Amino acid sequence: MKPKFAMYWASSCGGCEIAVLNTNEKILDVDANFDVAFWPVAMDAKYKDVEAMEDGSILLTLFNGGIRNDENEEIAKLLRKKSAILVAFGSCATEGCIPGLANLSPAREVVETAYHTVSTENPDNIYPQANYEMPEGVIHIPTMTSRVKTLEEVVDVDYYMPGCPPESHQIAAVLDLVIAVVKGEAELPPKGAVIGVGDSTVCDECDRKRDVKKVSEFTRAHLVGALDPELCLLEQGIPCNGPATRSGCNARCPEAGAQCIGCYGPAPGVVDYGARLISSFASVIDSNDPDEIERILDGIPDPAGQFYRFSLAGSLLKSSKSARNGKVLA
Amino acid sequence: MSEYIFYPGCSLESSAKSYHDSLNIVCEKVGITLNEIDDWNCCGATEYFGINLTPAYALITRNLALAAEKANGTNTVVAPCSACYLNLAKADYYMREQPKLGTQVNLALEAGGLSYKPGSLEIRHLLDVLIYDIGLDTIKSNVVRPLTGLRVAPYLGCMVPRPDYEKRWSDHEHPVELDLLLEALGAEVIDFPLKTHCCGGHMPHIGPETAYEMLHRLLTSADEHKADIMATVCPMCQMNVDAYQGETNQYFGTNHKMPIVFFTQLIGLAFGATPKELGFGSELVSAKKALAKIGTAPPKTKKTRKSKKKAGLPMPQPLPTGIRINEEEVIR
Amino acid sequence: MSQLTPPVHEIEDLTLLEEVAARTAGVSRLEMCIQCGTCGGSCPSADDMDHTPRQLFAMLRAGMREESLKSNTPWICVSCYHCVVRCPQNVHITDVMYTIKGMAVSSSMYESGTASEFSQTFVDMIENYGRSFEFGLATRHYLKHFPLRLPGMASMGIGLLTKQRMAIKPTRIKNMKQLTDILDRAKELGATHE
Amino acid sequence: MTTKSNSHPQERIGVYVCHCGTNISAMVDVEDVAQWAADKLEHKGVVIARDYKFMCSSLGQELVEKDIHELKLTRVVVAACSPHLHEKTFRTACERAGLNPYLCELVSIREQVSWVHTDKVAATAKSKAVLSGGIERVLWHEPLDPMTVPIHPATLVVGGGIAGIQAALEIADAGHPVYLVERDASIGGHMAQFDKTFPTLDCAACILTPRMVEAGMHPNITLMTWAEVENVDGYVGNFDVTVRQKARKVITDLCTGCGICEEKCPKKVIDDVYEAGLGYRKAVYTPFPQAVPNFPVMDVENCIYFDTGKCKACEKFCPTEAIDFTQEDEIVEFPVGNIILATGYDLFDARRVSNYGYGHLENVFTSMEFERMNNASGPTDGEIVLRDGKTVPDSVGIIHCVGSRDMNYNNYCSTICCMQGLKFAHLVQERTGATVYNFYIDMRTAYKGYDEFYQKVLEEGTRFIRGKVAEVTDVARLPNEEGKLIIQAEDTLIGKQRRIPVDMVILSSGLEPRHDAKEVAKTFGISCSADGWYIEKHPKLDPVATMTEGVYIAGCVQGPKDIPSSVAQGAAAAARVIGKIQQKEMALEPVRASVLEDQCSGCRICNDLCPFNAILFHEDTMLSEINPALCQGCGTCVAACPAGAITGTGFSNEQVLAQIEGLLMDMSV
Amino acid sequence: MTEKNDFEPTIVGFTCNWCSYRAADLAGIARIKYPPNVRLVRLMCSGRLDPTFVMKAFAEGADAVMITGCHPGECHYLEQNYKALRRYLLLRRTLVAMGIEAERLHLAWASAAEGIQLAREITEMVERVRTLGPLNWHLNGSQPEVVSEAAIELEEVAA
Repeated sequence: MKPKFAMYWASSCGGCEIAVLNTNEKILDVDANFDVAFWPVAMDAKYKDVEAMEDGSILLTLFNGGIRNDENEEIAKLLRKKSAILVAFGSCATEGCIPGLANLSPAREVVETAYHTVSTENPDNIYPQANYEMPEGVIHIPTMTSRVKTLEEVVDVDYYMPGCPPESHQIAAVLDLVIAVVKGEAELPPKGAVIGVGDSTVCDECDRKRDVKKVSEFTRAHLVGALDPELCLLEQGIPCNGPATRSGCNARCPEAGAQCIGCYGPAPGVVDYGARLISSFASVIDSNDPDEIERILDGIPDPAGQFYRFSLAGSLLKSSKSARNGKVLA
Repeated sequence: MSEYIFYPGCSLESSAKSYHDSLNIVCEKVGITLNEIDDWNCCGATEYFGINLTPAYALITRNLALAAEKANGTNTVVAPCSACYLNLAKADYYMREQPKLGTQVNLALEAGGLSYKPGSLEIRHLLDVLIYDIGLDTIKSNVVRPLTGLRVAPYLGCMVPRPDYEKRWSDHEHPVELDLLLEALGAEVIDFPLKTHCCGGHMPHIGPETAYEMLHRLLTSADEHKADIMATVCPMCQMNVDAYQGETNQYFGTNHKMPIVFFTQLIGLAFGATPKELGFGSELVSAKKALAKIGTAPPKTKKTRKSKKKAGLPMPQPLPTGIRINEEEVIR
Repeated sequence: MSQLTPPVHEIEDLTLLEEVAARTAGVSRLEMCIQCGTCGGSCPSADDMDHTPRQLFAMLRAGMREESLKSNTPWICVSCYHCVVRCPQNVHITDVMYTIKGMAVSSSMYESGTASEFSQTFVDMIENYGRSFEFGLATRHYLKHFPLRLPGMASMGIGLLTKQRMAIKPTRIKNMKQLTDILDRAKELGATHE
Repeated sequence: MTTKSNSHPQERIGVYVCHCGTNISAMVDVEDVAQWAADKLEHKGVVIARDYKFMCSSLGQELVEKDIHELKLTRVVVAACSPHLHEKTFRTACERAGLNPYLCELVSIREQVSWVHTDKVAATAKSKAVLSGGIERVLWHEPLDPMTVPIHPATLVVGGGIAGIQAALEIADAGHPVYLVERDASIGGHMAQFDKTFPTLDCAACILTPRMVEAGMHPNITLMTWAEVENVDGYVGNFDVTVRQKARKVITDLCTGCGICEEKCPKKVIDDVYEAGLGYRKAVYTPFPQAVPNFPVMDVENCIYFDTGKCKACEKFCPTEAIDFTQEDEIVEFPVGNIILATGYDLFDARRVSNYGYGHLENVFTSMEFERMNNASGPTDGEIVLRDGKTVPDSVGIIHCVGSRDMNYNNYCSTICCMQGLKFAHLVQERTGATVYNFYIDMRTAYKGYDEFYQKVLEEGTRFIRGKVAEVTDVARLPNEEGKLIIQAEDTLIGKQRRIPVDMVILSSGLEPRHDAKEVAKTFGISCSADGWYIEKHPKLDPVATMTEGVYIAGCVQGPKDIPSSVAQGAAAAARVIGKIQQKEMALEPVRASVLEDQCSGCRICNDLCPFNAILFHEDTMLSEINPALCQGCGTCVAACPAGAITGTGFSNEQVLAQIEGLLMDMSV
Repeated sequence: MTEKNDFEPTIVGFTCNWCSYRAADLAGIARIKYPPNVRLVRLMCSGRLDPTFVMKAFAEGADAVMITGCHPGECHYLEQNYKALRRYLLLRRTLVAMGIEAERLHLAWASAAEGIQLAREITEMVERVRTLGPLNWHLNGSQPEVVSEAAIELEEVAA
């Protein structure tokens, strides 16, 4: 009998699922070696079926998406109970990713934005109701948590696999590994390991020429006439997050002339991804004059977005002050 | 064609009309457009501060507020009168140095529906603009009637070179800008040691004797240096030296006949304008005799004590003026 | 620890020196005076002052309110700023002089009225017209203070008039109301601040 | 994510809270703090927490050592005074007990708690917080071994003024090699320009020349004049020095110093250096008769041959064919163990005070001009005369504090100008009998024999006017002012403005840091104050050392001072260096940064951040590496590395983050 | 308001081993008094200041953070305090973008001789933060709190 495989999609865009399918024929190996127990995107399944399973009976669960509502959290806990190996799969699950940027505003504002802005057609001001009386009975819909949380904030996680989405070749490699383990041909990495990545940063995989760094202006690629195709983007004033971002993606973006935006998260051992970038970018500013420095920094109009685009929910501060209202709730 | 916001100041409307007329002619020649602040008010001269601080600064700043409103393209205010120049500059500077003053003044301006953000305008004197924006080359190129043979005493008075909050001038005691300008006109510029000393300010009205003493010092020194005429950048200096020369002579039993005119009148003359349109003749001590000397003597290279090299011990080289006009150091 | 208690800002609690500092535009730096005499040495009208600026500052420090406000020194000051640019301690001397004038006027300490009244007349003109009005100023001021000088000055006056260098009629700015409102508000604020 | 795993094995921590007599216990409930640590921080590994009257006493230290032995402590935290006082004490105690000294942490509850707070409850709470911070931190400490470096016996002394000469002689006499590098053609510095020295009025040349000659001939001193230090690499004990030996155009091995070349040279030039612009020299010249070495140098800018291709008079007449127009600069490299900077000062440029008229009014002179004029070997053969070269002045005004104690120029007091002004007053009186006026703000005549000198000058009838001079002018107001220089000042003692007509004005100008002080400081890796004076390690207790190990300062480079103090500092710096040399090797704090190779992506962000050039980049491996000997341990690169690939011993991320956690520990729990 | 004024802020101060830490010692030796709200961390140089430390301090419940170093041009390591300055300016922008008042992060220069100045800086900082009120990052948002319409209404009332 084949070991069970599960994949779940919480607060995320679904790109991770596509990335898994992008492994092409490798997906057949999954089918060949696993019995897919639970994968809402791929096949119909009910939570109660999972609840019915024996604890730890699912060998491998790839959990993608962050925790934005009580349903996400409930299923996360359920799958934790039922899985032997729980992988935080993709940027959302590991560090909150783009949905995590919602942590810059209070949950209420998020709801407002969704249900009450010019772009919303909602004449009768209908808001989602936690419970709704229907002739068939009361309907419950998931309620939002105050902020987006990473998977590890709500359950114990075995492995982390960053990326938005994880590169298919990395997924393939991980699947191979697990299969090999199943066949008893390989060892699992130590618990808590980050898998499907390199052990350095994007620069390691980037072929661009680089010199000592002195930045006298931060700008945006589309504002620069012609970028030097050979030279390090940061040295050309493009705030490229490559230096601080975990390697493993083959430096796709910088190689293609677009700055790295950091979807692979921080390098090993790093406590706060954004802090690393703040420190390194500031360090190479080519001025000692406060006003001049401020002028140069104006080239980074949205620091929170620049440094925490993917990692806000997983950062030390996790959210903006307004998102926690500075209030202590019992 | 360079545009500036223009604050003429009260005296240019009356006692210093010749300054106004002549500077218009000169500015047109060198391609300066002056947009007068409309409905500007008096700057309070040196009098208002002594009566009541906050209104004094509010009074000045109303002009800056109006100027800032109409500032399109340029943010430079040009003031030809040195008292006005200083007061505008001072208000702008102190409102920055002492934010408390800034808030108070703006609270006052509110009452008139105005406001001014200190530092948003650049306040400069006409001489500064002519030297550093237009440049000596342009001035020279417009000279059609060199003032050769005319010995001029350059006289700036106090409030242009001092206190010089923005460090715009080459020196507080012996600035060279006016000298260079007048030389460019072909005039023979004397090294006037009292060029930034006081003309008596408001003293003629308060303690005349004090004023006479100061005027006496100026006139004596100018005479000693055989100046034909004094050229000034300040209406008050012009008024005091001109109008109270008679009384000074009476008081000391001297017989100074030193005409004093505005530097723009001399520029205009060199540019070929007629004495009449430049307002010559409005001075009380007539400049006729002086003007008659123009062209009489060939241009002399200016004699200063510096270049006076006798046998004996070598003199130290004077410091470079530190003034830079289109990127090159002008030594004098 | 005194140096740790933040400075008090209510004027009435302050000593004379601090009051002067508080009423001076910009930062007076009076407390920095080292009594070197550069100001007194530079002053073109020092001979007519009953105290040199340096002495005046010493008096302010000593809290000699009456003596310093009665002094003619600030009124003799011609605002030439020689002392200001030469002062090794960068004391804003000229502006302190204005402050003392102001305090003398508001406390009506300074007796010899000539100077203060000249300023007052000048200010009246401005408050009426928004512009200075030399003719009115001259006539009013001289009739009151130097009637004897008038004949001597007649020729000069006539000269100025004939050469159209003095208007007999004042010019008034258009938006006089705006200016008045501003000045009135400023006076209220000034009052609270003094 | 990958977070700091609390993976250090259970450590055994000893906590010691000091009463410091009552210095701490008066404001902090030390028993409570110790008790609290024992109870609340047991889970962190605290096995013993004691409070003791004087931890730094031998008994206190033994207490620690005993516990280390008996309780098998693996970490020690002492809550007492500032680590700058007793860190070493307790580290040594640990070492004696066989525990690596760097496993001990000191937290300050005296300077930063008991002495500065007034509420005992709050102070006690804060003490607990900082203690808990220290405990969290010490868990992440690692055993470290101080690195020792050998000390090269040679010393570089930069600057051949009196301070440099003194330092060089002291070290050379102790038997160690010295390189004495001087930018000018001769050693001697400013002192060689003076005539008399205050307060004893002995002749500068008479006391200086012998020392110059001694330095020139000393077997242990390599004298390099007309030379400049271009670059310094390395670190204490092992500096590599690069010196540019400027081309003299004179072959020193052949030159006998006979002076014929100078005599025959047709080109006369104003000597702005030695003669302070008051006299002339030739295009090939020895700066002054007693110059050491006595070889001339050629001033290429002014040499007729270099200008027109003709002349060569010097070459023609040189009896030993020592002139070499083709001579080029030479680069000389050598290793030294220590460096003494004695590069001195520049004289304040009095022309900047335009109201004193120097450079404008003929008969205004600077102090250095007067020194030369007054010097028997000077341009006037010691005659005190006006600029015309003949008239002897009847009255002389001496102005103190020129360019000093003035926010428009220099804020500081140049310390020597008062005595200089008094010296001038005396000399003028003695040699011309002229009436002398001294204008001063405050008369500063501290130090031995100085005020006595003031008394002497008072006796001689010099007129003292207390007031900073406002201006010097030649614009006369009264007949008696005609043709004179008028010094205008307030006589602050009578409160009146005075105008004093004199024939001659002498400006007692202040001292300034060398115009290139900041660049030089960079070359030697030391720091200067905002004005440009070099900063000593401690203003009182370590006045000649700098923050950079192995680099010392002496003389005016550290701040304006007179000859006695300069000499004293020269000797003091030498003593420090000799001490170092005799240690043969020295230990360096093992606070260093290092790169984790597999984590370094070679992004090169750190490369330009190190002022000590300790970070090098390997193009081949695309990795950055840190030279531990050059690294001073500031940790800037550690903080900057975007990949977290640089670690710093002693101040690692883990240590600091843990300390922060500890500091903010919730006390209520 | 009143509730704000009796609030005792907790401030973490990062000091340079060569200047500001010695200044703190000096303040002690001179027995200059200042409030006990600041807890100092000793670094070798303000250049060692890693923004992570600041984030950590806030996350762990500090109400404000103070960074101190040698005066510009006087750094013991020549110029590293300029790097601290650059980081401080960018860090402050980022924190502000995350809704933390700029006043909660303060950079002050203090030489080893400036005990009085440092003490004054600390006193003024404590006062500023007192009026800002608590930050309590360590308390909020850590435990899941449900935002229902009820909660929304509550907030609206509060707002």
